[in-house]
Amino acid sequence: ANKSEVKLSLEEYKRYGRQMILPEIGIEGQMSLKRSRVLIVGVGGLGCPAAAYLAGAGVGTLGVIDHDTVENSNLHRQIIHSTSRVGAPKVVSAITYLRDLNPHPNYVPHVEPLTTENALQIMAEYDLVLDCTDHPAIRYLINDVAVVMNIPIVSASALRTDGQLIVLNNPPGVGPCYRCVWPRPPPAESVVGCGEGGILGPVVGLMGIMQAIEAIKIITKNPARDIGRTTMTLFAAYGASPFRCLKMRGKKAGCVACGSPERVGEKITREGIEDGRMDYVAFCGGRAGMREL
Amino acid sequence: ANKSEVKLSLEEYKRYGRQMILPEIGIEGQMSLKRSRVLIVGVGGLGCPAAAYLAGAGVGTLGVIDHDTVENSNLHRQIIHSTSRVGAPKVVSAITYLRDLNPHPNYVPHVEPLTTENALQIMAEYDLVLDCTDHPAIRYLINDVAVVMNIPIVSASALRTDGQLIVLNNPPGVGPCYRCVWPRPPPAESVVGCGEGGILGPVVGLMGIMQAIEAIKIITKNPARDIGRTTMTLFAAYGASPFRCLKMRGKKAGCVACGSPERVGEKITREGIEDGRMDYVAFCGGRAGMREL
Amino acid sequence: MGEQQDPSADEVGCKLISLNIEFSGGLEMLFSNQRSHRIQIPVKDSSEQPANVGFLVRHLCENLMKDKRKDLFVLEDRIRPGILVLINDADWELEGEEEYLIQDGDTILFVSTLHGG
Amino acid sequence: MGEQQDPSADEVGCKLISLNIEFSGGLEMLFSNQRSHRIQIPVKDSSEQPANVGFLVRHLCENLMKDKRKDLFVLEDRIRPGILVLINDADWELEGEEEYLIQDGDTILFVSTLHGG
Ligand SMILES: [Zn+2]
Ligand SMILES: [Zn+2]
Repeated sequence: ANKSEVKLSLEEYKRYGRQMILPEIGIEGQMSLKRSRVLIVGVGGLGCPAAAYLAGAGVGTLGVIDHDTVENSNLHRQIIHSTSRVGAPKVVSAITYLRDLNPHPNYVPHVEPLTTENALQIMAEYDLVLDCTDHPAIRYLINDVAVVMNIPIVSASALRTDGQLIVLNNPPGVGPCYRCVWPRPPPAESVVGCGEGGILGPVVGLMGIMQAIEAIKIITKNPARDIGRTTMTLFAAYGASPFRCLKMRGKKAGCVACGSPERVGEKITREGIEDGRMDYVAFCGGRAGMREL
Repeated sequence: ANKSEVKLSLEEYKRYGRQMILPEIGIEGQMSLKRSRVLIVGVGGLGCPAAAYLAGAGVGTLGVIDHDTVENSNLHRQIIHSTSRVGAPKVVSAITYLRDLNPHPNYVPHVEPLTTENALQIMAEYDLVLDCTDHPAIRYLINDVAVVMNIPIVSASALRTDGQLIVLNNPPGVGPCYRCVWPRPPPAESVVGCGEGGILGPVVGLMGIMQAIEAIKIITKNPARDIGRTTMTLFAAYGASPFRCLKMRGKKAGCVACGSPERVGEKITREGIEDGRMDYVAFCGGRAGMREL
Repeated sequence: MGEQQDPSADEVGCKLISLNIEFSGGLEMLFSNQRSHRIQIPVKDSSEQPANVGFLVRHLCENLMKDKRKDLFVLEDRIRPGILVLINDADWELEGEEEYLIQDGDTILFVSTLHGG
Repeated sequence: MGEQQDPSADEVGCKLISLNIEFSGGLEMLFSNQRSHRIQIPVKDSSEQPANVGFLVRHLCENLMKDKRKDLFVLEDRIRPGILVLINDADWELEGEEEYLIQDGDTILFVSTLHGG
């Protein structure tokens, strides 16, 4: 990571005091947060609380990418937007809120969809990505670019009253990637979105906050501390035992994204993503050639 | 509960559509939310996200009580306040945000501390209370009044990188109350606040969101569904297994608040609270006669 | 839900093992909207092989699944892509996938991966 | 952390039982900042009574607790108010409190109640 000099102003010392006295953070951790550059892909139900708490914690550069505009049906769960900003681009609405919460971070707006054309260029500017999106195709794209760029992914998802969280490619090249866990996409007809299936606001909010916690742990980690096996956290608001921690597989030697596949031609490369050879929409069972994810 | 007629406007149908299609909520549940009157005591690290998601979900009447003003050291975790509202009463700052998120609820500001003098009168107007406070004395006061008023308590707390959640007096008169679980207060020197011990923003945020989830479950519950044994949820952001669900004791027959103590004079009554016989601060080892909690 | 010490036997004297089957991420909707099922299966499959997860999946499809849309659970006789299988809360990849031999008292969890956000 | 089948014995032939001790809510700070400890205690206390939770608490105070501020853990030889004791994730009130007889492989969790918000 970038070890550039950063300083904390007196206002920042006061603002972050309650977290800087934690041994897990300290002044060192606060400096790491200020040095860090985090990209939040999707500022919906997951991205809203994740962005709020990461901005609050003092992440130095916070990029937000989303091509959507605010609708009133978003507001039961997308709590950094507002009724007065209905119709505005979500990215603009989010940064309006974030800047008033904490003026210190450098907020980078990306009012566009993440695509095979722009993903490499955009993600090159960040050290960590939060996958707060809502479709498998874009989840595979984020994964492949993050693996190429050597950055960890904090991935979460939610539907109805359930949520799931997993940290991937962490540390880069060591932990499993999205394709290690899900080598084949789900059949298109099995994919249900929040529009169709519904979503309880605080359930997706909980998953987004958990992404912020994992991001802070990654950014402030004592490099000496070893990272154990990858786990996946399940949440079920109406389950008898609402939280479950699952022990997941490790990195796959033959993974087409992060490993060395037997057929060399299958290996996903920067060039393969850039020149449009990878059709993520078709891969996930959508119409081939559709670039919009 | 209050079974008054409520109607949903077309704007409300659109706004709440994603949660109304859930079988756990439905139109019935949305009406129950609109009829419900929820009091949030303390609009700090817990109260901020709890208020945001309950307002978003369409709770009909949302009361907020806090005597404090916004400081910049709050903003890393108290995400519904803002830098531009530093110095404003937290209740005013919170309602400014909440009203812009969702104009439909009736927001009731209480810019004052909750005390033995006003607690009975204030809490009489609500069906459910969220304990988002930061001291044992006020937690005992909220408990005793909630038991007298027959309303459930969704109680959470957080410190450093840990959080705890428990639903008390639910259903009223059936589930254990705070005194059933903690009959004796902790020694004053063992009590550490967030100012002294520190707090990671998204950790307390997670606990506040969990309070919102539990509140929604209580408000929208199918009355036929039986409520199992009381559980306590522990969260430890840096624990090997971050979530734990603990099986708690039931209601105590001899509890001085919700039961029938052997010595009748020990029973806590409305009159005993009102006429100042209960000195919560002294009970928790503070200076006797201090009314400020 | 304590572990049973001895497998019980059904009427025809065929040995049975008890296990907990759980569904999450929406899969429960295909199984009578119930997240947790306590079931018994034969110790051996029809070709006298010890019951493994592959056999269990076919058994669930035929016996426990009331929903007609089988392809939301299996494709070509195997668990469809997008479903994770956990054996006692560990990824089945760590346990041998379909080949894992079911033990009495095991908990097998099927999780449909969510994509919403 | 599998359950041990047989209690082991130490050098002098005194039987020992193994258990997991866990601390949460800040109590871990009194115990070398470690949330989880795997320890062994004698099967019987000094008066030849089977080891119960009351005995365990005294044992932890004398042997595992490095911090001098004993009264943040015990008051008058008993767990101080504000600490919950969980036996295998169940409130010790459900198990008989101090009188509960420790079983080999038990997990005993001590939780300091938090008040911040
Ligand atoms: Zn991989
Ligand atoms: Zn009680």
